[in-house]
Amino acid sequence: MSGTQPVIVLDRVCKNFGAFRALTNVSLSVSKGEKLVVCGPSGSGKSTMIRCINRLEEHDGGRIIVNGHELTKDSRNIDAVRREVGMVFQNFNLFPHLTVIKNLMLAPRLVRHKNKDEARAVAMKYLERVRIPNQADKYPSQLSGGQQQRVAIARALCMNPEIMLFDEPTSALDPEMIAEVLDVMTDLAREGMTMVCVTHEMGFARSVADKIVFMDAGEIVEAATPEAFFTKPQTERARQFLSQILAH
Amino acid sequence: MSGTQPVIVLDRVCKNFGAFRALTNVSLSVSKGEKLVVCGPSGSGKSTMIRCINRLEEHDGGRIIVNGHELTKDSRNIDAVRREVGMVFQNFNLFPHLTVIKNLMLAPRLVRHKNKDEARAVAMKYLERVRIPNQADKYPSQLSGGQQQRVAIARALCMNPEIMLFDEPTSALDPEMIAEVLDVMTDLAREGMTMVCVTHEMGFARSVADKIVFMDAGEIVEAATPEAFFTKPQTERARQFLSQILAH
Amino acid sequence: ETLRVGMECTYFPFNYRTPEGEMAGYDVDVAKGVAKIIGADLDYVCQKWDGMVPALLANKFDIIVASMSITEERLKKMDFSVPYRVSIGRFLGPKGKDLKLFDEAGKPVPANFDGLRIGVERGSTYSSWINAKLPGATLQVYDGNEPMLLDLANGRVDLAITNPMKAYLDFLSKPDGAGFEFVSPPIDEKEFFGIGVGIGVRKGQDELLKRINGALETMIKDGSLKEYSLKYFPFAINPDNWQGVGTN
Amino acid sequence: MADLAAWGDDFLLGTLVVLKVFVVALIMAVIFGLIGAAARLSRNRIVSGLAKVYVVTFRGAPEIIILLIFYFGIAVSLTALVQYFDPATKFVDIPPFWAGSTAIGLIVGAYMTETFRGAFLGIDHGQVESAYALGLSKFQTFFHVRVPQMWRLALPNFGNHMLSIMKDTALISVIGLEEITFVAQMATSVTRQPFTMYMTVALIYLAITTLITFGVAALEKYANRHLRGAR
Amino acid sequence: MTLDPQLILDSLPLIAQGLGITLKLLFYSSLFGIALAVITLLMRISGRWYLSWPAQAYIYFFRGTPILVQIFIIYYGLPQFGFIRNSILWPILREPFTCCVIALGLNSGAYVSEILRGGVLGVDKGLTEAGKALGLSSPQRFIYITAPIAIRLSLPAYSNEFISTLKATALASTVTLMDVTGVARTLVSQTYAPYEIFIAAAILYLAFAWISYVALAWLEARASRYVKKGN
Ligand SMILES: Nc1ncnc2c1ncn2[C@@H]1O[C@H](COP(=O)(O)OP(=O)(O)OP(=O)(O)O)[C@@H](O)[C@H]1O
Ligand SMILES: Nc1ncnc2c1ncn2[C@@H]1O[C@H](COP(=O)(O)OP(=O)(O)OP(=O)(O)O)[C@@H](O)[C@H]1O
Ligand SMILES: [Mg+2]
Ligand SMILES: [Mg+2]
Repeated sequence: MSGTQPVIVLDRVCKNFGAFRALTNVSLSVSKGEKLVVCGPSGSGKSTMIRCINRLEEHDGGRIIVNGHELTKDSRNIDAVRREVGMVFQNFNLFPHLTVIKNLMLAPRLVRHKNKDEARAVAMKYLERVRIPNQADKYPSQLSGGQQQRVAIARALCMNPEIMLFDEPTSALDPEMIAEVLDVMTDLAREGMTMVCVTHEMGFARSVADKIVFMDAGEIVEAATPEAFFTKPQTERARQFLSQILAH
Repeated sequence: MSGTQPVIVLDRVCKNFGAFRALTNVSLSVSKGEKLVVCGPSGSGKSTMIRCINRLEEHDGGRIIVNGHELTKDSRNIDAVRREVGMVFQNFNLFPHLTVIKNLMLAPRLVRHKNKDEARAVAMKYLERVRIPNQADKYPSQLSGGQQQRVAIARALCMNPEIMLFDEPTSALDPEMIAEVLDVMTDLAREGMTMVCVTHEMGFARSVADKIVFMDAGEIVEAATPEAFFTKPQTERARQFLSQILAH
Repeated sequence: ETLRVGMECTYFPFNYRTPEGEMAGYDVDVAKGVAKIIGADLDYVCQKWDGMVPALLANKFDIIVASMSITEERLKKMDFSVPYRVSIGRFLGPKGKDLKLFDEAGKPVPANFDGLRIGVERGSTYSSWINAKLPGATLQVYDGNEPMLLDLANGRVDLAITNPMKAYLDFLSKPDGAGFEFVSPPIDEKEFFGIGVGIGVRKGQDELLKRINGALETMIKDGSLKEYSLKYFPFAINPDNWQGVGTN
Repeated sequence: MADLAAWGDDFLLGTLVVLKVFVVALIMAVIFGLIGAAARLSRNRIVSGLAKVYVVTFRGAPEIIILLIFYFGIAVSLTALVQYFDPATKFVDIPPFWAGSTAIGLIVGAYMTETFRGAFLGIDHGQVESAYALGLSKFQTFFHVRVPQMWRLALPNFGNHMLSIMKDTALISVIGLEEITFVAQMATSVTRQPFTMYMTVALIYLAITTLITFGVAALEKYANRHLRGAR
Repeated sequence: MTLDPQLILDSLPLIAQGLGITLKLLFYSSLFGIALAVITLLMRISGRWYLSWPAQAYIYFFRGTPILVQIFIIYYGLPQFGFIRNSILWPILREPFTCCVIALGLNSGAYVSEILRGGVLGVDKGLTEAGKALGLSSPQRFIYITAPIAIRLSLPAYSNEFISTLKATALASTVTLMDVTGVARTLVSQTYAPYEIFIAAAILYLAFAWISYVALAWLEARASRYVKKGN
């Protein structure tokens, strides 16, 4: 299902926090429709990398090109990229003061200048897709974690993004809820969405990913197909990591 | 390694919280040097039972005898029991305003009237035993969870207790840290300490416990050796519980 | 014996404090003169005008020597000595505006006061007079004489009514008051302004009152009072030989 | 400026009065606050109800009204009270210094009541339980575990209350105590320079409140030393 | 000389004549304070020093000095300068009412600004990031995400500040206004019964503070609807 034209290109990207180097020469390319899973120990720079892709962090060196726009200080490029890239966070980050449907309608109305009815129609479509159309008028705090995360995915989808970024979307959830969210993500993957996903759900990675990237200490240590990565990891660090993860 | 003379006896102990009955006719006896593991679903009364043993909760019916002292309203008995029983909590409950070493020295100085040097010597001895002598002058907030829990164990040991109570000592910890703490507890068990331990760490229970008590809805449903309990639980409730726990 | 004397301490030139911290003024001289004769020491207590009588009644001090007029109203609550100076009021206003406030006979023309803002001191005899005679005027009530004169100079009030001796010395004869003049004849209706200014004491202090009266009479006879007033004014203001200041 | 210089020593004396009122009122506020907090936490309904009335009243009524009631009223009540026991007494008097300090102490004490109560409740109950489990008595637990943590929690609010006390001292001019606001009023009546005089007062207050702020910040840093480098 | 409850009751309706001015003062100065607070908040978070410093200086001055002194500076102090009396602002500064509104508003603005800033800082950073990721512009994020949440977070502190402003209006009596306290003080100067009359005034303030408190608590509960679990 993966195409050939690259929609995300990272070329020797570096990122420092003060004196601390969080990313070192990270190079990566994701083709249209490809599903990339990123894993690695805590603090290895996974979130930082994914956040650089829609410029929630500014990289300090190297180049990042998303859908043909290079990310620089130029705010027009940033806006263009953010309009085409959806993101789902670990903590959902739903707007607590808005009902579910209003969470979904906000960005289409403000950014895409849709009118109320159009925005509502789109929102309901995606709420159905994530299987909770009946929760439209609740506030986020009235939903379970899994429901909240599905709303967050729907919210990103309402902007019709070309690419979806997921940063550990299931790690704040209880086991039963993890399954709900992974199901929705698997559906999305099947439909051909380009996805970059930080996750430790190895079952999901194995069944969905086209490529797995393993990071450690700010660097990409291995990049391989799921079979290759799980059956014969090339580096000691990856082997260690896998043994820990799978021991659970 | 288990002796024969009982040091903790619970005889038809009952405990109500208002109208809610948290313990119903709980009877139990622990011999000197015995290691008892208590397990059961959430809300089954495990904490309540263990807290009754050093009278952090007052029981409403039945009798509790610890090391020959019956627990009644008489505060002299309570003090005697508390001096002989150490307790480790789920949330460590270290005193945040004192350094590690001062956390350890507080009770020996105030309760055992040791002088500063004696108290410090004892504290250092137990810090070494839990393998963090070099953290003596840090504040609890500067330690990892596993280190904090080991300090909490050392703090209890400094009072030279006959008996140690543990209430889910590892459930607030990350996986790597669980191992550190269980190691220390296994050492303690080997040295012959009498222990009552609420835990869901079944590996630990299997290798260390002399007896496992399974509680549900405020009652003791099963009490058996680890082999018997894990291989052929007598009740449906225990079977269910075990299948859930071990599925993780 | 020490007598505590209540006064405003900001009522130049009757009672005020010099930058050196000395109490000075006509009232102060009178108080000192009385004290000398009856053989008492003085303690000065500064008190805002509106609280003067309540403070006396609450025993904050023993006598009032604060240019307080002897009125029917006040006599219900307290006793007064014989008058030690005259008590009259007079309006101040900007120069050169013929407002026709008073007719030939020296009676006020209430209609011409309508809409004018008049400054008075809270709880003064002047405010009672205006309330009774000039219902159409707008009263602006001050805690002291000084802020009132400040506001007259600043144009916040159109007229102010006060003690003409004070106004002459403290205001009209100074650069601040250059643009202002008396715009009424002296008003001395006994019903409102009383029979003069006296020393106030609590009821039931007949012994003290007798001694004070004796002292005042002595001072009137031997000319001390006249001497005091000549210290501050170019004319005498004690009741014996009232000359009618500022009758133009 | 020459006028201001002439009043310099008066301002200095006034500042001393302000500081004296501040210290006395602060001590009273802490005492009333501790008593109030203890009463609020009491299981006795009447005691905690009374404490609540105290807090609501003294936080809801304007400071100046409370001050005036105190200055004029309390002497009257006290006199009646004392005369009841000793009919020979003519008057019981409260000088403005004490009336003012007590009124401010009571007002800010009401705020402190809530602060202390919050700090007391803010301590994790597990702390107390683990002290009991170690065999510490209630008394030992209170002084070695609760109090050291309580004052850290109370400190930020406590700093604000100190500032309130300091600023409330200006109100005492209304009942005639010769502090700096009153000095400025007297000076104005002679010099006719209200801006100069009141601005001087403002700057004196600003200097003192700045000092208090820094002092509290230093204390807070000290109280939170165990959280530094926390992970 | 003891307390006369009948006099308290009798004086209540008389004192209530000042309620109109008290409420008007409260209304206008709160509005003015909120407007100032929002402006200074925006200046402070603008990230530009030439906007942020003046805002901080303003907050520092008005939080560090007594409100009574601020009223005196504005009412009595400013006219010391001829250019102010001759400026177009004079018609505004001439009126004691507007002077009070200005002083109370400036004072409350400084406090409310800090309260709002606390609210803004309390908004989870993740939410603004989510807004960014959805492509919302920075003003859009502020208006639609940060502001509504910050306002809810600020409400409890604001209700305290509102009651403080109510109490501060009592100081208007020191610059000739006949608010509740002004009427009460004038009555005292006529009846010489300070105890009863000031207690009556205190009752009036307490009642109004209580009403405000209940109203604001209701508002807070309404604004917090979305926080509660409704399942
Ligand atoms: N804003 C920041 N300021 C300073 N250091 C930061 C910041 N954000 C991240 N870091 C540091 O950069 C490193 C990489 O962080 P990052 O969040 O990308 O790790 P991660 O791989 O996502 O870890 P996790 O699995 O715990 O989420 C970490 O050491 C972290 O402490
Ligand atoms: N202080 C209390 N007041 C009222 N009810 C309480 C109190 N403490 C415990 N309970 C109730 O008593 C029951 C037993 O609680 P307990 O804490 O002993 O359970 P547990 O087996 O330790 O559960 P967990 O595994 O969640 O810690 C629960 O239903 C709990 O809600
Ligand atoms: Mg991360
Ligand atoms: Mg428990």
